[in-house]
Amino acid sequence: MAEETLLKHADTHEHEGHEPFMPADEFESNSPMKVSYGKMMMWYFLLSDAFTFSAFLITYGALRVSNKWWPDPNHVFNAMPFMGHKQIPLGFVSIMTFILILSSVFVVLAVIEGHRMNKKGVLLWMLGGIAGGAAFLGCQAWEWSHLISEGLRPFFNPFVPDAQGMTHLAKSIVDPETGRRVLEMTGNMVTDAHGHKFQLGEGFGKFGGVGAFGALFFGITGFHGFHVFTGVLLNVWGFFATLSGKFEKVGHYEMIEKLGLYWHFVDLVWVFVFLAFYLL
Amino acid sequence: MSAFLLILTIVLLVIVVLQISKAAELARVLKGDSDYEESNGNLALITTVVGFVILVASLWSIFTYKDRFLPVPASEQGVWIQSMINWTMFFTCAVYIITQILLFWFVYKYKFSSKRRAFWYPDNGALELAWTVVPAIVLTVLVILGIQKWFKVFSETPTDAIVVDVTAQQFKWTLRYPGNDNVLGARDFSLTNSNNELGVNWNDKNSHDDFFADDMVIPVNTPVLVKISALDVLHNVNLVHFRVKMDAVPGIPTKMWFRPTITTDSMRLILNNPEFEYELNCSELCGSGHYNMRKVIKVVSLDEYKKWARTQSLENAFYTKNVQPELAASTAQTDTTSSSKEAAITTATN
Amino acid sequence: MSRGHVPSDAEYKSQVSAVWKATFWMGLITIVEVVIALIWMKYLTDYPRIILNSFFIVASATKAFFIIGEFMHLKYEKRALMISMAVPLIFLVWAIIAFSWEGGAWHHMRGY
Amino acid sequence: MAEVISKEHLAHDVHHAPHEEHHHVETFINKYIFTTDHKMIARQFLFTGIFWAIIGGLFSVLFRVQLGWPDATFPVLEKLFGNWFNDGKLDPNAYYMLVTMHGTIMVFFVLTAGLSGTFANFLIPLQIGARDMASGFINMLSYWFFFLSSLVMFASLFVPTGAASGGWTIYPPLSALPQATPGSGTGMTLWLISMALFIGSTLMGGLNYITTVLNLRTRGMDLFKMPLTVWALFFTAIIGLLSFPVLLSGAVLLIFDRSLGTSFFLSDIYIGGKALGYSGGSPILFQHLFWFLGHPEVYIVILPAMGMVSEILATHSRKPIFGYKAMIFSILGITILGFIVWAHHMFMSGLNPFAGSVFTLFTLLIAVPSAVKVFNWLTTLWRGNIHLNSASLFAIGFVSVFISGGVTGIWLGNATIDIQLHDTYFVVAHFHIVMGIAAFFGMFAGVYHWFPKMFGRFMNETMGYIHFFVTFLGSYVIFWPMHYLGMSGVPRRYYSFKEFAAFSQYDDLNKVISAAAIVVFITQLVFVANFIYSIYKGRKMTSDNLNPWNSNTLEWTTPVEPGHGNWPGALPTVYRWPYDYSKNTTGPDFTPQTVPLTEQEIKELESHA
Repeated sequence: MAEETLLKHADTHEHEGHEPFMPADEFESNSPMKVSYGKMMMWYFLLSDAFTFSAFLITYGALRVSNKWWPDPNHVFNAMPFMGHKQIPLGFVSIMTFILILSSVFVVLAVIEGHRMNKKGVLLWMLGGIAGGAAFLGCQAWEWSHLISEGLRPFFNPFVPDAQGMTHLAKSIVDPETGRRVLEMTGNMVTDAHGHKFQLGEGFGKFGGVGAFGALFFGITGFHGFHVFTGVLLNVWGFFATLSGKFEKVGHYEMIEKLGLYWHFVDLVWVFVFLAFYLL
Repeated sequence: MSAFLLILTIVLLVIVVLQISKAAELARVLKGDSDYEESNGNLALITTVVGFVILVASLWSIFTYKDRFLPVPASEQGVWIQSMINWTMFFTCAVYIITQILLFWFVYKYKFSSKRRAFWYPDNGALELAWTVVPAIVLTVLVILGIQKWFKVFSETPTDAIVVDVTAQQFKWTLRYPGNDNVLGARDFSLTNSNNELGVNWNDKNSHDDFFADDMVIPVNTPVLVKISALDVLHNVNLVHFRVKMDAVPGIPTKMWFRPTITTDSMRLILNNPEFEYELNCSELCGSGHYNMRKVIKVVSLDEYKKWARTQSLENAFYTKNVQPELAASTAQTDTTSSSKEAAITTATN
Repeated sequence: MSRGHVPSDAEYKSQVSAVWKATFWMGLITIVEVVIALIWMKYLTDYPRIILNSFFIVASATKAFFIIGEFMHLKYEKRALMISMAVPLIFLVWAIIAFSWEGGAWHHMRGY
Repeated sequence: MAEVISKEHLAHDVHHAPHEEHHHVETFINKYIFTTDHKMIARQFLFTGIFWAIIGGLFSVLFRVQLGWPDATFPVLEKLFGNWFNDGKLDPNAYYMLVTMHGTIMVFFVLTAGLSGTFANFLIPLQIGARDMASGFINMLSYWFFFLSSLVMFASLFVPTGAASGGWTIYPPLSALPQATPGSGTGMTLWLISMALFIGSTLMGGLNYITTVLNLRTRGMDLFKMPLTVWALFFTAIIGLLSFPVLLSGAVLLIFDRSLGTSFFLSDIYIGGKALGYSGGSPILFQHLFWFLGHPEVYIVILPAMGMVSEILATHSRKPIFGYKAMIFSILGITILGFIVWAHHMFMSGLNPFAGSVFTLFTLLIAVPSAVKVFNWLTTLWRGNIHLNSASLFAIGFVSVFISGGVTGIWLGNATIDIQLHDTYFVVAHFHIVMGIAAFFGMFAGVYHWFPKMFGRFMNETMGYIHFFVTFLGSYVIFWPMHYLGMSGVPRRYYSFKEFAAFSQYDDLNKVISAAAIVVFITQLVFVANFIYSIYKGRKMTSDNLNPWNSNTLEWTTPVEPGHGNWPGALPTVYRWPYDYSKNTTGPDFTPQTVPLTEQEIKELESHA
């Protein structure tokens, strides 16, 4: 290190009498990554959170390949609000994906405005980001309630194969004796949602299709939704903090950058949730 | 009172040690640094002696207890495992002895002396490379030998293997033999109920000559395939003398095959113990009765086994003895006897 | 980007346009994914699904790169940070291989 | 000691220091309870860790009593522990509960939080020359999450159905089904909640340690001038950060299986005369998720001990640590390999045999960096000038037990041998010696070595010697014979061996082991007594000898009782690595990191470059 920098550092040490110790970034220049500790913490937190999500998705993968049969996503996720019974595979989730990407873009723009100390710009784009997040949550709520209305539960899966392995949505009822949800069936004939009867695939019984399907769907999208929800709350806080001029006073909008990192991570996870549940 | 006394004793013991140590510490402070070198030397001597005592005792005790180790492997697979153990034993003992000797010898040899100064020796690339490469080579040998034997143990089951279906549940084993056709009847979890805990599909013709056994009887010098499953929690089928071990997992059937080489009678002669029996135990924690899931294994000659299996299949097949009469009874709608039949089935399954 | 550094107008413009460019590509990839999935469902169901799945995985990875590189700004950070994020992914890759290998083994053991 | 510290060295950086002024009001609560000072948080971790160690040790004594004297009854114990000992005899359910809680407490609460939590908090800022952790607040939260987690776990001991009793690995279905064992009821729920809080604590701690090491090093403290302790703690934090989330996922899914009836880990279960509706899950999956954490966890436990031992051996043998860079790269190698070998705990679990062979290969590779470390420690002692005291004795003992326990890892890592030895006492012997005893030795060495820095007083050496020799000999007496039990096929986690002719031949050894366990446990109480006594009455460290071990590292340049902020004046500047012991042939036999390079040294450096 050059003598000059050393001296400069020495200067910054002089006012220690007033504070018991210096702010944490005293030696930021020592950082091999040249980022502040706050951003670094956020990065590593996201790395560890990525491992949490990966564990869930790997669980999904392992269970899916270990099972005899798996519901066809194009059949399970083919509904769209306001479209009645029209079947539009991948339609609704694509919209959700676009909403989340756009929301992410808005937050990037807010970060960029933050670098220019443009309070108005930050506020505007943050608002966009929050709206996008809220819209996404709304979409997810609709999808959940729709699937629940079709009979999907964490412990029960009404999507069952026929003898050829094609996916059908079967009618289910609550067994009055055990209080558990079961398929409505006579012999091995099951009724589907449209009232058509079909023969249940071999190896499947009244407890429905692969039990883990509903659990994985609600578990993973729920955990992702929880992250989105937290992200929206954080962004709302960021919005009001900006509004109150907190960051202007501090002299930088790094907090918005950190919130942004978290928000993009949520988007990143969605890419893989989309891949695992809807595409593959 | 006795509880109080126990605690009091322990507390007093600790206080006594504390007082003695306080006095010793005080004496040391008073004496100052004058005999530091000497006391440090004494400590070094004690440490080294303790170290060597441990080394010698640990090696010597191997020979004392060797006789209690598992006897000769009673299966072909066990022999492979034993040879792997011998190889590993050789290398690890060598490392253990050399490093412990060096460690405690250094402690004594290089104890503090005010006349000496430690040798400035921060690194030596060649030396470090040497003790990276040498262990790497030794381990490569062990890995290759190990994986080779591992694949032999888990090789394809020979087609002439005798099949035993072992089902574990809290806290007992159920042994099912395929009977004369040497094919086990199919199982289906959805058929499971308290009369048919294994969920055997009695509509499958193969199940009709299957029988349950109290002891695991297997023939010598013939491959035996153990098909393993569990009903409730994890268990582990452990045949210690044959070096066979495999988890029983609910929902995922596992298997392991081995070739017994010593009959029960021969083993009794080898061990000079007329009471000896091969035993099956559970090696995976499965609840409060984990420690007493025992079955006896009888290794007999192939002829004896065949005779036994045929008799069992003819006389003791569960289907003909229990299920068929039950079916007949229920079709004849003689409800009066069905409860006793149910009881009979339950006892037989157990 | 270090804190307190105010970008010039040119920098600002290039940053904004880079973001929109990334958005465009990500949108395009998503549309292509959906379109191919639909075409496959209608006309190509007889072909091995692994072709389609490999495409989806590559496409998703590309999207992930855009998000991490452009939106999360990792492309412009120091190399050390990039490496410290990338290296742990080795463990995940191995975990994915091992877990799906195992999943396949269970499938086999269950006799399917 | 022979040399007296040269005061100039210390004065170099403190002479212009104004006296520390505290402008904020220091109350009892923000100084001792909700403190953000890393040194106080370290002490909090240490005290909580010691509390748990006593509980965990006591539990092991209780179940050793059952194993050593299976026929005897102990009315005393019934008086003390109530219905765990009905009629003076340990109940099988209570036995499994004690075994489970012993494992959980020792692995997580003592060796993870108590060991790496204490020393990471204490040493990282002091040894890299930082005023505190990057975020004192998150650091405080980290402790309080741990504290909450401890409370929940402690509460679970008093649940009527008992605490978790499915083994510390909590394999489902045993842990998922309350019908299977009473401990899988409320006790298990509390276990999972406690563990979720614990994971939160570890993650917050880890984030702080990593960012602190990367961002807050003082002037001149390059990465390759950091003491090995800091390197080890740094990698420990990374391991924790990447592996604990996976346990969190596993725990969350297990909670779902338990309370929502999902089928992640359960399938085709018939229990208590009823077939349950679970389908499609895999119990083996949980084992994979668990050991993805569980295996790195053993390195979380052992790496800090390794780091401290390296530092302590170098200091007390007055020699530079041999092969500093090799030591760092072997830690790195262990870290990386540690993440890819988890399934060697599952060779006999129905694992795909081909995967088993790959895991064997990776597993045995770990022996290479471990061997490098052992040989480097030995070479560090070679031609040293070894001062023996409680700290260095425990460090030497660490090397001995690490070897003894390490070589058996080569047995168990080999899948073929594992067929015979899996889940026998051989495994118990192996991991207790290599990660239990060794990690505890590292911890003791650290406590004895840094006690003066932590509390401004010295621990009583005589008691330290008693503590060391009894523990060292006792550990071998307890665990070495377990190898023999294992070689005879005796399975672990057995309440009694009577049922089996093959396993019931070791009454004699079991008595010896149990007796030794009791003696060693009481000796640990001597340590605790020494610890508490020395905090108040130990020999004082005086300000004219701030560096009692003549050590090179930065923590010894702080005042006797450093305030919040560690150095009253400017932070010290670092010029050299921390291992310049006996480099000079005259003068003091150590050169602290704050001593500028001599002209000759600069010349040497230049000629190298």
